[in-house]
Amino acid sequence: MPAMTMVQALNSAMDVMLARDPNVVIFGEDVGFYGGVFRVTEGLQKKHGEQRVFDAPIAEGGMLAVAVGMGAYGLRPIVEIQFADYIYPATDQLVSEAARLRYRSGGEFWSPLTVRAPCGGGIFGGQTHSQSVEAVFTHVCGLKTVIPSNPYDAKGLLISAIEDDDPVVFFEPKRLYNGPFDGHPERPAVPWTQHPQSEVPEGYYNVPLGRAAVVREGTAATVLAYGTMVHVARAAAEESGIDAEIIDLRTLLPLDLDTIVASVKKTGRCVIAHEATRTCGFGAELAALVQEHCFYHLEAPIVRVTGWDTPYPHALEWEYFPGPKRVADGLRRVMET
Amino acid sequence: MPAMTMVQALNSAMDVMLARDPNVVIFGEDVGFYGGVFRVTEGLQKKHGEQRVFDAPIAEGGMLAVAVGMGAYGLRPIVEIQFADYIYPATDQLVSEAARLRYRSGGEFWSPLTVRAPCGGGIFGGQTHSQSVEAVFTHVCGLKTVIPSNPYDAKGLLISAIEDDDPVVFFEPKRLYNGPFDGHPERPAVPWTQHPQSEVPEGYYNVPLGRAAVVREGTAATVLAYGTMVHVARAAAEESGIDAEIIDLRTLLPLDLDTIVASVKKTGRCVIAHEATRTCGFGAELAALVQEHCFYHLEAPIVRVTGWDTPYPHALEWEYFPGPKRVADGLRRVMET
Amino acid sequence: MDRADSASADFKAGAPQAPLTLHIPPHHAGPGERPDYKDVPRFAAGAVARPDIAVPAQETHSLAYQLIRVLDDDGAATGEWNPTLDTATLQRGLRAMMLTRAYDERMFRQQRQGKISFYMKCTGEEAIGVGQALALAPDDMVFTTYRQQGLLIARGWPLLDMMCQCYSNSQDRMKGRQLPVLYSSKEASFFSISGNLGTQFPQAVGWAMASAYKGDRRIAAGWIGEGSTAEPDFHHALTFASVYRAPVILNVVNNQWAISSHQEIAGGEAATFAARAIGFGLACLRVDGNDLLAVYAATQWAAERARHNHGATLIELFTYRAAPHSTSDDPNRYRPEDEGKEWPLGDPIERLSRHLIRLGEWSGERQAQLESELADQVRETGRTAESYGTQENGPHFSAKTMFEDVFKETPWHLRRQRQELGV
Amino acid sequence: MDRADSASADFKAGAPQAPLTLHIPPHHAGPGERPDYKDVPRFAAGAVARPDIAVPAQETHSLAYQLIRVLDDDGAATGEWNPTLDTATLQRGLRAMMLTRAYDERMFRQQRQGKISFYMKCTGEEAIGVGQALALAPDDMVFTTYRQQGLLIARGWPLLDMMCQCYSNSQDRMKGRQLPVLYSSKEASFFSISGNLGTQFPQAVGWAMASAYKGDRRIAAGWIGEGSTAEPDFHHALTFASVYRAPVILNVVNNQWAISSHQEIAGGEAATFAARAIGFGLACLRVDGNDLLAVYAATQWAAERARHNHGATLIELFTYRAAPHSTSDDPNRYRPEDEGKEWPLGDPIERLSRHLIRLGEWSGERQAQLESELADQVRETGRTAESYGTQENGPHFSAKTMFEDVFKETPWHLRRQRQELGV
Ligand SMILES: Cc1ncc(C[n+]2csc(CCOP(=O)(O)OP(=O)(O)O)c2C)c(N)n1
Ligand SMILES: Cc1ncc(C[n+]2csc(CCOP(=O)(O)OP(=O)(O)O)c2C)c(N)n1
Ligand SMILES: [Mg+2]
Ligand SMILES: [Mg+2]
Repeated sequence: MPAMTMVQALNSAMDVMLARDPNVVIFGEDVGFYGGVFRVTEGLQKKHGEQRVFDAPIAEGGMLAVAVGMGAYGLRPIVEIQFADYIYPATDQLVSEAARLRYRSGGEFWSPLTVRAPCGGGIFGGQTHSQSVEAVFTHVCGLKTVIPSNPYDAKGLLISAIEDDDPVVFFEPKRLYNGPFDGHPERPAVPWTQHPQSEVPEGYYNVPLGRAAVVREGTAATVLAYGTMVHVARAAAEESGIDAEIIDLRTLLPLDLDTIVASVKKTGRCVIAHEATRTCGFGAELAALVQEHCFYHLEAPIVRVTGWDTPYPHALEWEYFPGPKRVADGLRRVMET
Repeated sequence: MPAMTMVQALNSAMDVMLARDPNVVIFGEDVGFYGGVFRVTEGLQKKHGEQRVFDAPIAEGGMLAVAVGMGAYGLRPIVEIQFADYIYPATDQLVSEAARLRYRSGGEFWSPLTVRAPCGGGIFGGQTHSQSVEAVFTHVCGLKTVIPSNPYDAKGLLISAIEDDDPVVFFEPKRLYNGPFDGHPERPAVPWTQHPQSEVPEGYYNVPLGRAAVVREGTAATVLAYGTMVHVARAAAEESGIDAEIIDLRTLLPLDLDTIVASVKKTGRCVIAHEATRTCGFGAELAALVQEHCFYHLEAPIVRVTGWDTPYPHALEWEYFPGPKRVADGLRRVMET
Repeated sequence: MDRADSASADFKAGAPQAPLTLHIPPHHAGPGERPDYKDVPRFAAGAVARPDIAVPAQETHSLAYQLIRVLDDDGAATGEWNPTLDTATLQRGLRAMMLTRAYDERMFRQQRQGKISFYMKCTGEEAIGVGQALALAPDDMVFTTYRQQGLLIARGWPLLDMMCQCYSNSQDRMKGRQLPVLYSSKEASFFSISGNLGTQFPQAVGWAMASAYKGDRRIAAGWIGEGSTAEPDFHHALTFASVYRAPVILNVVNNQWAISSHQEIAGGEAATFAARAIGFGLACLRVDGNDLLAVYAATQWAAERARHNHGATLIELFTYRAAPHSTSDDPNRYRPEDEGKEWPLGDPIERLSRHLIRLGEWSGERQAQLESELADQVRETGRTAESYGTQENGPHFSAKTMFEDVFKETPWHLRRQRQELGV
Repeated sequence: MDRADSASADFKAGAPQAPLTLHIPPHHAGPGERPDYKDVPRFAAGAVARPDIAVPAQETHSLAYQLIRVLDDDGAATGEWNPTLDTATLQRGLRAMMLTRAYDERMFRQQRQGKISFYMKCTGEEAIGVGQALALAPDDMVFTTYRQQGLLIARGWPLLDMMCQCYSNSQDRMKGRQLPVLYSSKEASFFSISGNLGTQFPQAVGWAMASAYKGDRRIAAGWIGEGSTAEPDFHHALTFASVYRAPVILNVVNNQWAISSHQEIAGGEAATFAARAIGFGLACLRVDGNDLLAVYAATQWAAERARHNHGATLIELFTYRAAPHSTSDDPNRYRPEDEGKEWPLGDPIERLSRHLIRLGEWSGERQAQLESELADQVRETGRTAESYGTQENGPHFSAKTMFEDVFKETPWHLRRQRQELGV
């Protein structure tokens, strides 16, 4: 099996689906001739043609609206939002239309579309190229939300998202596109090739939506993470020496609660880590669920290690980013009692 | 002091501020000549003139953009979004602009604007006239979020919101506009006149943002609620016979955590009630905070009584609405252990 | 170079004496005032030329400031736009318009009687939905607003089904989830109506792009009210239709009012809504929306243009909202009571009926007879519909259906919530 | 009436033989191909008439398909649009453009050297920011994109302050929060630049409405790239400017490219961007953006029009993005390498310099001398700026400032988070 970066794995997922299903089309800003500012659609227009992979006007809301109409016809559009920070103009079409269509039409119409958007910080992109906006969408009934943490999952989950008959918002941690990142910017960047999950089959396969993965077994405490924070959590476990069990949620909605509950009941302690701002972030929902379902097993308050409730500051990127030290501190805090 | 409905109290707040501050202007769909579909701006154009209270094109995003520009000039615009369900087209200007302006400009520019929008169900408005979208905005740093539950607070909080130099999203529970509502649609509607908090001074006063109110003292369990659910919670306490302490949050962000923590530490039990969909609703943040700050005082899992994670269904309105029975069940559940 | 320098000499010269002033469009004629029809374009029937369907869009742009009319005041059909429809089609059109009006009358009353929560009439605008239905193929996909019920009726969709939706009763295919009048019928190629204004407009463009991508022959059509053209969706529809030459008809129904705000507030003061097409290089037509023949002809022109891959047409349908905005509205608070009665472009049903009479294919008696016939039909159908329940005595779907169709398969958290509700 | 009926006879007759096809605008000339300048309008300098500033907007609409040019290829200024600026102003313009280019050169290199994270040049577009700064009053409020740094420079704003922003250093008034080039200067009446495309455009309209509401004399101006005109903000700006006759200038900078997509993808294939104004009854001008005199004249016309309460003007500034989109971009992946060099409208600095030489007010020597003078100035200023720190190795603002300015007063939850960070 070839080693792929996350960019290559995502590209391969779309390549495979374009070949398998004539109803799959891809559009977005700069995705056609150029292949996307992160190169995720590179070569797809050349291979599959302009009719299937094409540039769109700079209008995120327009793209989503058009995708809803295409979905009603029977296509499976994949829309790339150049940065998750720019998804807001598409909010109405996503929330009021794509997410509600099946329900309001009594099941007559639906939106089998996939919205891809790079998310998260770590590239000095400042507040408009670094946001993690998943919680805006996990609050919306009718949308599924996915965030992969490695190339193998990225391809398998994206294929599942494309094949899914409900709208899926698929966030891609841009800091992981070309290599894993454990939250130590001072260390030399490592390529995906050295990571086991960069082994990606060239052909079709999928990773089902709604299933988390235990990426590190442990007994001391449970860490709930997704995207970049999965790698940061690993580093935190190693560096703190605390035997944490790390769960990569992979799909935020529908959530794999059973895996979470089983782990927390085992460890009795829980740290939740995400890059998004804290208040009303997805960690709030996780904390609410964990205390509801594991109340009698919890030995310490659940700790949230998150981005601060401020915009993502440009120069103070690493003071904002919830790195291994902060996750380790969180682990220590839950171990205190 | 005259008795006012919530509509009259809100109208009075704007009337007072238009008279006090020449920088206050009001615009929105049908707010001018007509006085708003819920009559909240009735008479204000006639009294203060077309230059200060005027109709806007049907473009929520445009209204917000224009308000941000006006704010940069030095005005204090009040924008009415006809229904909270229609605020989504304004998301980008609210989140990316109004909320971020002070931060990104190093404090040079800010957005002293107030966005008013009727929220919540109970009027058979179906899924596009019934939503409670507060959690979309409480997740956004830089925005304040307010939801009153009675005429006195409505006027005092709206005046504080207008005077505030940060952008405030002000949600008005439409089911409370013309009378309190305890969640019993089968009972005859009661007017505000019979409610103590319908006593509203005609002139200027304010209710500070960021302070909750204990509307019912109790010892058995704490109920955290806001808007319509405050009245429903009262009914639930009476009907269940459970001596609940009911806290009306009034401002969701900044949140009055001290009042909440003091109460939960006293009662050891907590029920959170809101009309919005549950997953990632504001109740999730409340649960996360309460378990964090009251962990050693909690005697039972925190219970969330909320709208279901579905669109607000037209005919099944009362099966969707979290009425007194469901809140009472929630209270019984927290009392079980 | 210091800042002061940068003020240009010319600026100082050109400086005006008077300060800036903010223009707020004055409210249109209000209650008690005389109706003001100055915005109503005066064009004689037959006065406007009909370009070939294949002309460059630019050659249609002068039409943005004209008004295509076929029926004159005496009911004669004249000019290049006369579609010369056969009697059967004309009578079908008249019947569908009358049925639509009869249906609206009853359902409006049903709301007043508390049997449904809400209703919206299209009185005075029947020629739009009906005329366009006749000009489109039955399988052309339509993305309408809440005011084109005539289209569904003209497509022969059963009134019973529509009524059941309004009653949210046991036969409502939308399972009581939607506000009355927000119909959906995949079978009738009628897209689910949204309560959010404007969203359907660019969706129609997307559907049309998909149809073109597939080498299909079906086109799409979208409708939007003049007030809603201020929404982003309008801009997106025009942009994407222009860039990808989508086979779509983009209809702006200018019925003068957006609840209480007149078309000036939507930007109708400085330009017509048809003119919005000019800046995108799209074809445009402006039509007397109360003239079924003109509506038919314009729609047929745009449909043929789209089907021949010449791209999208923006049609402004100039009409008047004779009814209140909805059952929640009271127009007497913001416009003269007689504004509708005196509407210069008349009533679409009377005008078509006059035409048929003139052709010798119709009469006052037949008109009266058909009217009572349709009233009976609506009453009968209404009774049947009510027998399946009304919103008042509902709900008629079990609470468990509330949790269905949020997703294709109901995930665990919704199943748990259903259990929590005990259903 | 059953569904089959409703298919109209005419439809069947008019049915085309060929199926529908989807039009995807072909990519503009790509790498290795010959540059394609077919979209570049050919108008001689002085060829376009200048209407009075008070004319009805309609009388400007033909200008949407012309191109206002003042400087001819020999550097002569001709025609009604010639603003006949005095030498001092011309030289100030030339100097500001050259300073802008020198500044861009250095900062671009700084990014390559890793001292800043990101940079965006406006090479080839200097006449826009600079020419417009000269035509506006220094206190007219400007809402620019990231490509009008020339405007800030022409207003005499200190380069040092701009550099410190790019370095996110200890002297950055934005406290290191913003990506380089997203300047803000209330003192220079320069609104905080947003990273979100388009948002500033309707904000400019709102500011202008406020100024008019207050009976002020200051107008506003907004800028947007041609690619970003597809965003809702563009539609909102035109709608609100039209409805309320806001005293604002709405500038569309058509530099042909939006990162890798050519203007066709933004809807430039079927109509010009200036033409977007027509549908809203706004005045429009289309200008050679590489001709400082034309840019000045058009801006001055629009400013005077706005100041006299005649409302907004949409100006399309036709130019070419000679530089990569940003330091993250590689244009050689999507356009011919020599596309910029051969740009038919030339280089704005060369053209103005040629004009001054022709007037006998300038020379090659002085040009060369000024160039090195400015290079020195930029280098010196750069050294000073770097002495306050660079993005690469600080010093930056202390972490505690990260929690400030989210709100006017920092609420408890942010204070707690600051404590959690231990600062
Ligand atoms: C996004 C959005 N904003 C506001 C509303 C509230 N609303 C419903 S109908 C209406 C007026 C629409 O007027 P117009 O577009 O002219 O259509 P008409 O009712 O005249 O057919 C408004 C403001 C809504 N439904 N959706
Ligand atoms: C809302 C939004 N969508 C996408 C982007 C990413 N982006 C940054 S610049 C750019 C191209 C803009 O092109 P244009 O408007 O022509 O301006 P130019 O760069 O040519 O000056 C894009 C797509 C963004 N910043 N904001
Ligand atoms: Mg209307
Ligand atoms: Mg551009």
